[in-house]
Amino acid sequence: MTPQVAIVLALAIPVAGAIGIAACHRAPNLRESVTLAAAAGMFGVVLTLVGPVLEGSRPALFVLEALPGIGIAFRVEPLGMLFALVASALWIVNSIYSIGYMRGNKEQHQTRFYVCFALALACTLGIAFAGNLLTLFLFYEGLTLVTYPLVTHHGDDEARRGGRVYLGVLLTTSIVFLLTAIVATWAVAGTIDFAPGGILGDAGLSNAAIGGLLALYMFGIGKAALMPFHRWLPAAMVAPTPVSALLHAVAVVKAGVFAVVKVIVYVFGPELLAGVRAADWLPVVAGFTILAASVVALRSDNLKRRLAYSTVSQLSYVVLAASLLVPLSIAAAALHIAAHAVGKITLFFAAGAIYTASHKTEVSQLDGIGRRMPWTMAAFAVGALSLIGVPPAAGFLSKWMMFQGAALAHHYVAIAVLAASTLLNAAYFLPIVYAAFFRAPPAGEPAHGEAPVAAVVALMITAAATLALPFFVQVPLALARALAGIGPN
Amino acid sequence: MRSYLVLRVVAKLLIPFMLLFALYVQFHGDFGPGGGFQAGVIGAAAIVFYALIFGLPAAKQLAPEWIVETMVAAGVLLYAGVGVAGILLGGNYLDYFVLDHDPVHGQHRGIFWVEAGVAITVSGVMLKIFYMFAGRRRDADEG
Amino acid sequence: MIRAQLPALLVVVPLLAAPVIVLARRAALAWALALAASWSSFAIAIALFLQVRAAGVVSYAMGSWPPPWGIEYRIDALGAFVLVLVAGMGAVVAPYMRRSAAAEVPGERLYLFYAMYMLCLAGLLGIVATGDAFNLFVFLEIASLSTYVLIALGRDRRSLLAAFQYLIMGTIGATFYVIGVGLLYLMTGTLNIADMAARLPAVTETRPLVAAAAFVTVGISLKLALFPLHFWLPNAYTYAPSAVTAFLAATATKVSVYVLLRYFFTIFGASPAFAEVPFQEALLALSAIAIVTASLVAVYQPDMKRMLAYSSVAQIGYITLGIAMANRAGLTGAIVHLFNHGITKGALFLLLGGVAMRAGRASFDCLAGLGRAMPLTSFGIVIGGLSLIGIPGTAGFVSKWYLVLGAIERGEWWLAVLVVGSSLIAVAYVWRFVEAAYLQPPGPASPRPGEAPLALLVPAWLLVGACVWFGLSTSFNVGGAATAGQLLLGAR
Amino acid sequence: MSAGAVGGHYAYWVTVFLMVAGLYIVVARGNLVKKLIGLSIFQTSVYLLYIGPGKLIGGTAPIVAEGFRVYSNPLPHVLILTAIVVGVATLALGLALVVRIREAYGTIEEDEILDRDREPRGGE
Repeated sequence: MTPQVAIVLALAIPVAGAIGIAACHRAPNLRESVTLAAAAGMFGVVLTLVGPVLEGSRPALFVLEALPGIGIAFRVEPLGMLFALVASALWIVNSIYSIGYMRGNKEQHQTRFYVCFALALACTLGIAFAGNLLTLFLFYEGLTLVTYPLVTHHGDDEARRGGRVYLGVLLTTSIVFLLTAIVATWAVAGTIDFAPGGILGDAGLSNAAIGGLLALYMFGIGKAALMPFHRWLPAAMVAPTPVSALLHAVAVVKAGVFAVVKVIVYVFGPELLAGVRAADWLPVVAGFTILAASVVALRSDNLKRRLAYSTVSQLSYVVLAASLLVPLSIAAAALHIAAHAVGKITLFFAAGAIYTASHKTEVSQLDGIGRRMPWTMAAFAVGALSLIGVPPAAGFLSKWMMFQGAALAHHYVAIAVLAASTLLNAAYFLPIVYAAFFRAPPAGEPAHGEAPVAAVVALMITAAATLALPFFVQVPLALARALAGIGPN
Repeated sequence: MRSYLVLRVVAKLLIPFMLLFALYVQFHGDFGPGGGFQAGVIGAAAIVFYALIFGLPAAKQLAPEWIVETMVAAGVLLYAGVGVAGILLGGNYLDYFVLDHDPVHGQHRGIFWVEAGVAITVSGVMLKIFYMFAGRRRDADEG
Repeated sequence: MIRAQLPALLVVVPLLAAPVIVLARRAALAWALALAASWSSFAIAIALFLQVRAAGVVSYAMGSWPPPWGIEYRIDALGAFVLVLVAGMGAVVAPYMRRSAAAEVPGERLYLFYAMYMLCLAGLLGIVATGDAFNLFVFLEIASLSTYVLIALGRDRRSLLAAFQYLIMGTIGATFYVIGVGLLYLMTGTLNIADMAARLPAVTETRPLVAAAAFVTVGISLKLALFPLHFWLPNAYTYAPSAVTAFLAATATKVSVYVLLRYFFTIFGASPAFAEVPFQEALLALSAIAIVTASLVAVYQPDMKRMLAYSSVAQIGYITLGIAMANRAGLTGAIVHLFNHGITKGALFLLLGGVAMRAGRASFDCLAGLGRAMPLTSFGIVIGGLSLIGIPGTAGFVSKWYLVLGAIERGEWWLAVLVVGSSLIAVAYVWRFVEAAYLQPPGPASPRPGEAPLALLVPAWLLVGACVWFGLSTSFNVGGAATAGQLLLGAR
Repeated sequence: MSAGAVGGHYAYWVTVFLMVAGLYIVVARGNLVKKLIGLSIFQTSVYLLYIGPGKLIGGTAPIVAEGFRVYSNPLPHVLILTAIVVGVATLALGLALVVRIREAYGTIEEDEILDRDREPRGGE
C-alpha cells in the first residue's frame, strides 16, 4: 500500500464509516460495530504511514486545483503524523467510551452523534495531512461545522445558546482573521504551500507586517483558545461528555494548536520570527492565558468547567513552547500535544463516568467518591498527575523539555510562568483527588456503583496509556525532533 | 348609446373608410409615413368605434375573442417566420436580401410581410386590451 | 451552417416559443414547449461559450447589415460566461416550474405564465448577446415587462402592488438608460457599442458624455438594485411565485451587472473624459453601505424569502464592490461572484419553493422543525447558506477569496475587513434558519412530514451540487471570469 | 447662458421640463393612475430628446427624392417608434395592474393599499 493510497484511505474510511453508520440506523449494535471498525481501520492505515515519515520521506498527494495556482493537496510531515496518530488512536477509545456513556444515559439521536463523530475525525485527518493553507482552512471550517450538531446535541435552549457562542467565536475568528491572513500570505508570498523553514522568508516584509500577520494567524486560529477568543470552550460544556472528550483531547483543540505550530514552523519559519523579533508578544499572550485560565479553573466549582479552563491553559503551554522558537521547545510543543491529549481525555472520561453513575457535576459533591468508584478516581488521579507534570506520567517529559527550551532561549519570564502554572495545576487538581479518597462520603447519600463497563474499560486504557507513554516515547519523540530539525535525519 | 340614430348612421358610413384608410397606411408605408404599427392601430380603432356604437357583444361577434388572441400570436410568428426564412435561404436572421433573386425586390417582399405581421399583432393587441378592460367593467357591474 | 447562426438562434428560439405557447393554450403542452426552448437555448449557450473560447469574439450581423450601421450581436468572453449562467438557470428552472407554478399560479393563466417566462428568458439572453446600445434597451424592456407580469401572476394579492412598484421603478431605470444612450448617440453618432467605444476618445465636448454616463449608471443601478435604489426588490422577490423568484434572483440582476460592466469598462473605460469623475469611489461607498445595511436588515426579517431577498441586495453589493476595486483580482472576484451567487441564490429559492408548496408560505414559523419534516430540503438550504457565508468548499468562498485578495492588493485593509466582517452577518441570518429547522420542535404552522415532490427536489439539488462543485474545482467559473476580467481591463 | 443659447436650446429646455415634471408626478402622487400618467410624461420627454436634434433646419423627410439633398436623420424616428411601443406596453400593463389592484383592494391610493395590507385580512 503506497503512502498516497494510505492518505486517501485515512480520509475515506471515516467518511465511509459515517455513511455506514447512517445506513444501519435501525440496528444499534451493528452501528456501533461500524464505528469501531472504522476507527480501527483508520488507526491501522495511519500506522502504515509512520514508517516512511520517520525515514524522512514526505508522502504527498495532489487532489484537485481549487483555485488557479492553489490546489487541494496533502503532504504528511512529522507534526501532522504525530497529530494523526493521536487523533486516530483516541478515536477508538472514545468510541468505546461513547457506547458506554450514550447507552448508560439513554441519549436520543445517537446515529446523528456517531455520524458527526466520524465526519469530525475525517476533517481532523484532513487538517493533519493538509499540504497547504487552503486545504487546512477547508477542513478547519469543516471541523467547526461538523462538531456544531455534536455541541448542540441535546437541542434544548441551553444547547442552542452554547452552540451560538461556540459557532460565533470560531467562525468569527476563522473568517475575519484566518481567511484574511491566508489571502494576505498568498498576495505577499505568491504561494501558501507549507515548506520547512517558512515561505515568508524572501517576501521582504517589515517587522510590523510580519508581527501583524502573525497576530492575524494566532487570533485567527480560534481553536487554539488564546484569550480573548477562548469563550467557546467553556460554552461547549453543554455537550455530552464524549463530545467534550472529542473537543478537548482528540480533535478540535488539538487541531487549533497543531495549526498554530504548523503556521509558526512551516509558514513563518522560526529563524525569520526570531531574527526580526516580531513574535515577542506571543509568549506574553500565551503566558497570560495560562495563568488567567488556571486561576479561573481554580475558582470554578463545576467539574467540567474546571477541566475546560484547564484545557485553555494547557493549550497555551503548547503555544508558549512554540513561540520560544528554539528547536527543543518546538519539539516540546509537539510532544505536549500528545501528552495533554492522553491526560485530558482520561480526566473527561472520569468526569463523564462520575456523571453517569452518580449524576454529580460539582467538585464539592465529590467527597468520598473514591470509595464507591475506585477505578474511575484512580484513573482521574493518574490523569491529573500527568497534567501537573509528575515524573512517571507523560506530561513530565514535555514539560521538562519546555523548561530546558526556555532556559536555552534565556526566556526567564517563560520559566517563571511554567513554574507558577505547574503549582496552579496542582492547586486545582489535587484537592479533587484528596477529597475523593481521604474524605468520608456525606451520610445520607444513595449508594451507587461504578460507571458502565465500557466506560471504565476506556478509562483504564487511557490511564494506562498516560503511564505507558514515557516508556514507548521513541515514536512521538522521534517525530517531534524530526519536526524541529534536531532529530537523526 | 345604442339608440342614437344619427350616431349609428354616421358610424355605418365612417367605419368602412377607416378600415380602407388603415389598409392604405399599411401599403403606403414604403413611400410615405405609414407601416404596420399605424395601420394596426387604425384598424383596431375602427372596430373599437364599432363596439362603442353597437355595443361590446356585437363587436365580439364581429371579432371574437379567440380570433383576436390568435392574431396577437400569429403576427409575431409571421414576423419571426420572415426572419427564419432569411436563415433557411442562406442569409442571417431577418435578412431580406436573400428572399428573392433580386436583392431590392427581396427587400420589398421582406418588409411587406414583416409589416403585415406587425399590423396583425398590433391590431390584435389593441383589441385584446379593449376587450379586457371593457369586458371587465361590464362583468363587474353585472356580477 | 447552423454554427454561424447560433447568436441569433439563442434569442429567437425562446422568442418564437412565446407566441407558439400562446397558440397552444393548454398548460401541459405549453410547459413542454417552454422546456424544449429553454434547454435548446442552454445548449446553444454552451456551444457559443466554446466558440468564444476558441475564437475570442463571435460577431453576428443581424439581417446581414454590416456592424456600424446594422444591429450587431457581439459575444466576447464576458458575454459568453454570463450567457451560460442565464441559459443554465433557465434550463434548470424550467422542469421545476411544472409542479411549482401549477401550485402557485391560477390554472387558466398557466400558459400565459410560460409565455411570459419565455419572453423573459429571450429578453435576458438578448441583453447579453446584443452589441447595440438601443437594441439592449429593447431587450431590457422585453425582459422587464415579462418580469412584471410573472410577478403579478402570484396568488397572493400583495404581488400586484409589488409588480406595480417594480414596474414604476424599472421603467424609470430603463428610461434613464435610454436617455443616456440618446446622449451618447448624439455625441458619437453611433449606437454600436464597440464603435461607440472607438469614437469616444475623439469627442472633445465631454460634458454630455459625463451626463450620459451618469444617466446610464443610475438607470442600470436601478435595474441592478444597487443599495439606495433597491426598494422594489424585497417585495418583488417575496410575493412572486417561487420559480420566478429563483429565476430572477439568479439572472435578472446579474444581467444588469453585465450591462454595468460593459459600459464601465468597454465604453467609458477607453476615454480619458471619465478619469476625474469619481464613479469608482461612489460605487465603492454605495457597495460598502449596501453590504452592511442590507445584511443587517436581512437578519430581522420574519419571512425567509424576504430575508434572502435582502441578502441578494447585500450580495449584489459584493459584486459592485469588486467592480469598484477595478484591479484584476477584484474584477475577477466580481464576475465570479456574479456566477456563484446566481447558482447559490437560485438553489436557495428553489428549495424554499418546495417548502412554500408544502407549508403555504416560507415564513420562519413554518420552518420550525423543518429538519425532521423535510430533511433533504433543509440540508440543501444549509449548504446554500454556507455558500452565502463563503465557507471553503462552496462557491461563495471562491468569490470571497478574490474580493479579499483584490482589497489587499489595493492596500485598503478596511475593505478586506468589510468583506470578511459582513460574512459574519451572513452567518447570523443563515443560522436563524439552522436553529429554526434543527433546534426547534415543529410548530402549528410547520408542514406535515413529507419531502417536496421530486420534480422540485432534483433541480434544486442540481444547483446545490453545482454550489459545491464550483467551490472545489473552479476551472470553469474562475477561468471564465479571469479571461473576462482581463479582457475588460485590457480595454482600459 | 446667452439669449441665443437659451433660444437655440429650446428643445432641450422642454425636454428637461417634461422629464422633471414626469418624475415629480411619479414621486409626489399617491394615486396609482396618476403615477402612470407621470411615467408617460417622463417617457415622452425622451422622445423629444431624440427627435429634436435629429431635425436638420431645411432637411426634408428622409425619403430619397430628386431635387432634395438635405434630409433630417431617420434613425431617431425609428428608435422613438420603438420607444413609443414600449411606452404603450408599459402603460397598458400598468393600467391592467391598477384594475386588478382596485378589484383586490377596493382602492388605488397607495397608502390606503398599504394600510389594508397591514391589518391581517388573511388574504394568503
